[in-house]
Amino acid sequence: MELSTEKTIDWIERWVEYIKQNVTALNELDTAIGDGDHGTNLNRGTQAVKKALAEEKPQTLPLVYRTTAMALVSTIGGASGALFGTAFLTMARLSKDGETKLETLLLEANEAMKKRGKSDVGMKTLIDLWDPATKAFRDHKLTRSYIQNCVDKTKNMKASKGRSSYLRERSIGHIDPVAKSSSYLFIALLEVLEEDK
Amino acid sequence: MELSTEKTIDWIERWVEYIKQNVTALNELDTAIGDGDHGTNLNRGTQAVKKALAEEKPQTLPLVYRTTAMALVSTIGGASGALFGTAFLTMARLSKDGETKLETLLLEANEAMKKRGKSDVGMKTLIDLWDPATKAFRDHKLTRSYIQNCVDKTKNMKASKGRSSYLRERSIGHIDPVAKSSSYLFIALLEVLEEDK
Amino acid sequence: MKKIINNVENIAAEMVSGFVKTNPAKFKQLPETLAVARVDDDFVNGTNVGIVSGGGSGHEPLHLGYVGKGMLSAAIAGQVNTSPTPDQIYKAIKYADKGKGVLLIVKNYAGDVMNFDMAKELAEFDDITVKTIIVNDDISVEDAEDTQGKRGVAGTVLVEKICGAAAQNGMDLNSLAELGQKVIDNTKTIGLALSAATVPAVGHPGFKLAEDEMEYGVGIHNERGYATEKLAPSAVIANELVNRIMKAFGSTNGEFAILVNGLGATPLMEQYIFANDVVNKLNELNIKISFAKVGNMVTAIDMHGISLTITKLENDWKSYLRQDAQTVAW
Amino acid sequence: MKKIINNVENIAAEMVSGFVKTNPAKFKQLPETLAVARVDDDFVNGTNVGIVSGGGSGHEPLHLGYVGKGMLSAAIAGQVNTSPTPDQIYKAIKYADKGKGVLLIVKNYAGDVMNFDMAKELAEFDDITVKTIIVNDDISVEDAEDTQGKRGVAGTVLVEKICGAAAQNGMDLNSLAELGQKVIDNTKTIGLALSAATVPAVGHPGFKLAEDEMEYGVGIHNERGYATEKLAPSAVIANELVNRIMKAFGSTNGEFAILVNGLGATPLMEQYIFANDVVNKLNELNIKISFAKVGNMVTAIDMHGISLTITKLENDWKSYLRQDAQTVAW
Ligand SMILES: Nc1ncnc2c1ncn2[C@@H]1O[C@H](COP(=O)(O)OP(=O)(O)O)[C@@H](O)[C@H]1O
Ligand SMILES: Nc1ncnc2c1ncn2[C@@H]1O[C@H](COP(=O)(O)OP(=O)(O)O)[C@@H](O)[C@H]1O
Ligand SMILES: [Mg+2]
Ligand SMILES: [Mg+2]
Ligand SMILES: [Mg+2]
Ligand SMILES: [Mg+2]
Repeated sequence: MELSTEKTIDWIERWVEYIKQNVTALNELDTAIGDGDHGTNLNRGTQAVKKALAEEKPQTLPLVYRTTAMALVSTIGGASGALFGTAFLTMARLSKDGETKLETLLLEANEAMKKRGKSDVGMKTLIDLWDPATKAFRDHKLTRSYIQNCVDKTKNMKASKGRSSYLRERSIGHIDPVAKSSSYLFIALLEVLEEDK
Repeated sequence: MELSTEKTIDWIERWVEYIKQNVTALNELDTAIGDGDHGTNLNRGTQAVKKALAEEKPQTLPLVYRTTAMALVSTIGGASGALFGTAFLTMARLSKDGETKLETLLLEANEAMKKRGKSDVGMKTLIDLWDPATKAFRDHKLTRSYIQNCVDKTKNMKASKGRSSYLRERSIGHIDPVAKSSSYLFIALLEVLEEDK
Repeated sequence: MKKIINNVENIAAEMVSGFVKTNPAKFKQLPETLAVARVDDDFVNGTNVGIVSGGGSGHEPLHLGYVGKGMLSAAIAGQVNTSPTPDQIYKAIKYADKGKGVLLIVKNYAGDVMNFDMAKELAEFDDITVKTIIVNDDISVEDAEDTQGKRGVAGTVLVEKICGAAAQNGMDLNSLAELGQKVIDNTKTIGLALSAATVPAVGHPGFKLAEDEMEYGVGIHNERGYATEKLAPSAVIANELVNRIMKAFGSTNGEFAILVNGLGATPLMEQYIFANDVVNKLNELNIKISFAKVGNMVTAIDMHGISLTITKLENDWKSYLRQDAQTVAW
Repeated sequence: MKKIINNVENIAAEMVSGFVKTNPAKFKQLPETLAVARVDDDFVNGTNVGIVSGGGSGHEPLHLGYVGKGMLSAAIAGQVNTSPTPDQIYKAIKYADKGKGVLLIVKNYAGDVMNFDMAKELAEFDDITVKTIIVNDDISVEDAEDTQGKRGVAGTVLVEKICGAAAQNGMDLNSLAELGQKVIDNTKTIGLALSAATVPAVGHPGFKLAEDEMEYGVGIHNERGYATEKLAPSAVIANELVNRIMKAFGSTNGEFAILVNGLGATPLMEQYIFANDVVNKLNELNIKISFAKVGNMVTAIDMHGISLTITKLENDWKSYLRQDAQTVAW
């Protein structure tokens, strides 16, 4: 499926809003198994996205993705900045090269993040949300409960990437913060698509 | 009057013992208006004196004074080390030059400390004990109560030398720690002389 | 939380500004970045391989204090405990490049590794040759395949010094990257905390130790260590750290460099006492010390603690360490 | 009390030992003293006026960190917060003398002044020419006739640097003493504490400040200051210190050097933020800064706090400050 420039902006802005509403909760998830700043980091980044979209008023899909990517990448700095930045940069590059299918853009973004983080499913990272979620989306099976299920599954995983990996067994029992913050992106997408109907 | 080498050692060792018994009290006096180490400083010094006298076994008066002076001077390091060191060095030098009268030695020691500290009576220092005490000793009027009186008088003085001088008016109401520690030297002297009788 | 700051958001920016303003003849801040870069004639007219490092703020003097002749060409500061962003790293790479390429010295944290990686890609897009080495000297964490791997801590400064001196002497990029990797492989660090750091945005110490406790194996971001024990005399701590590090080396043959590093709130008095015990212990083990450094070199904000780094020296490393460096903090 | 030490009595001795053992090529410890002295060829074969300083321990890197080419010939450490003894000072003077005499740089405390004075007499007995200058830069205490006078604090290091450079360049003893005195007269410092130091022998902080309090005008031995106030932003503190010091100078004409000094437990992060505010304030007042230094230069054990020193520069002082010095800590 294709998403218009306007709808894409709507989608991203809804995500921005979700992050803003959940800063403290995301920080708390990161406190349990990281350094406690994921909410702050991502809110700094997404607020910069909101500002950049308002100021630059990108008129094409590649430009919307690029503006989003650059704002994230240039204001976050943490692990999540590089990862979300890579995702949106990939979507910018592919859409500029003519790819218009959102499914493909998302699947490729997921692959690019795996490469960036040298990570894969089962490592208790955002990949554990993105990988199943993008595939479900491709297969028209993405639902809120499916998303929630992916987030919840990270709880019983043992982290093997990032700060939480030092905790070894003790990382088990906590949800991964970027899986959670990523879930809002897919929930926001569902919302935008539902309104369309 | 003259004091034998043996008696002089006895005198100094009694002082050493007084300091050891009063370390904490002297530290407390110095805590009120200084940096709280006078007892520790002087005990380090006088214990070194005891050790040096035992090891070097000085056989003449100048050597006894010199041994005492060097031990004090080389182990204390604070204001009191320089002052007591100067006193005993002066007594060593004069007795080596043939002066045998204890009155003269003590009076000259007092003058040498005034020079060393650029200090005089009324500045709330050991001079407020030494100056009247040495003069009273010369005049055969030195008594325990006279000594105590000199010490007590420092209480209402405003300090104008050393750390306590920064306190200005707030230094009033506390006894000067070196006046107190000096008082034991003169009390020990009275004891030695009394035994002689 | 008691700190001499204005507000938590501006810490990194004001710190970098204060650094550059007090050293205007030697450094400048690259436009729209928190990157500090050399402006001395040697650099401006030079043609050596550039060396760029950086990372989250809170470890000062790392990295800005090591910018200068004989060490780094430029250093980028991130927010406190947060990697700098790729655009800023990219600008520093671009500034540092004199046509011979640029070496990136990165501490092994996911954020740093990925952000430097993105910057590298941006620079390569401009046909700048870039090589990256990842410092992971903290042997208090296992080097397991299924973790992020060992952390980069105080040993970073020795890597920066050795590579910086070699670059100054004209070494090419490939050789520099190889040299740096070898130094990393030969460098081992363990930290010790008496009390945790207070991250400004958090406002209280990252963990609590009782009045009579210390913790072996802490990281420089309040990462917990491998053992909490009763506070011990300096000599006992020195024994533990020396033994554990030398056990990791396996052999005591050869020459070694040591770095006794204060973690931010540790007086030099304690650092020198500890250094005395470390040297005594190494002498006892007949281990040859050819270079020693003591001081607050790689800190953890206001952590009260210390780390010991030992590097097994090869080839010219000793002379690279001893070579003059024109930086604020080496 | 949490400290990395072995026992309280041995602090100064083990610290000096650690310092010398980690710098064996540059320094030695004079026999039976806590004096650190240069052993480099330049010194051994040199014929310059010697410069000797020293004082109680607890202010590291002062003075031992400033021994080396271009600064001190030797430095003597006393017990914590206690002047060194005359016999040790005498030995350092004797070692430092190359036939051209020795300058003693002494901080204005009764114990230091008197013990250095006794050492001077011992040295003069050996026909060594000795001159003494007394540093008293702390303007937070009045310079009244009926007190010990102002204390010697962080400005000491600027006096040591300027005199050290001039001696290195061959200046004679009389001129050096005059130069040093002029620098002292032109140097003003005020300190600020967020928390007091813990003197090891005492075991707890010297005074208590509430979680939201700071104190202006503290000394480097826990001497109380002139005002306890609510903790303020760095820029407010910078304003207070700059204004008070510049008021004491009277005029803003000429060129100035600044030293932002950490008191022991203050992270560099805070020092650079504060330096940024100081420079901003001085710029606002159109005051020309020709030299700036930031770091833990003259500490008060583990005091959390900062001091600001400003020196009005005359003649060649700027170049003396900028001249290379081969020390551990400058
Ligand atoms: N190599 C990696 N691949 C994928 N995700 C990673 C990787 N390293 C870290 N992460 C994720 O990043 C999250 C932390 O993000 P954030 O808190 O914003 O950054 P930082 O760890 O730098 O503070 C972790 O929860 C972890 O899932
Ligand atoms: N210039 C001086 N002349 C005479 N006595 C002095 C002088 N300066 C200091 N003192 C005395 O020295 C005493 C402090 O001795 P002590 O505590 O041993 O040394 P410090 O002050 O170095 O810690 C003070 O109580 C004061 O009376
Ligand atoms: Mg985090
Ligand atoms: Mg005292
Ligand atoms: Mg982080
Ligand atoms: Mg004292």
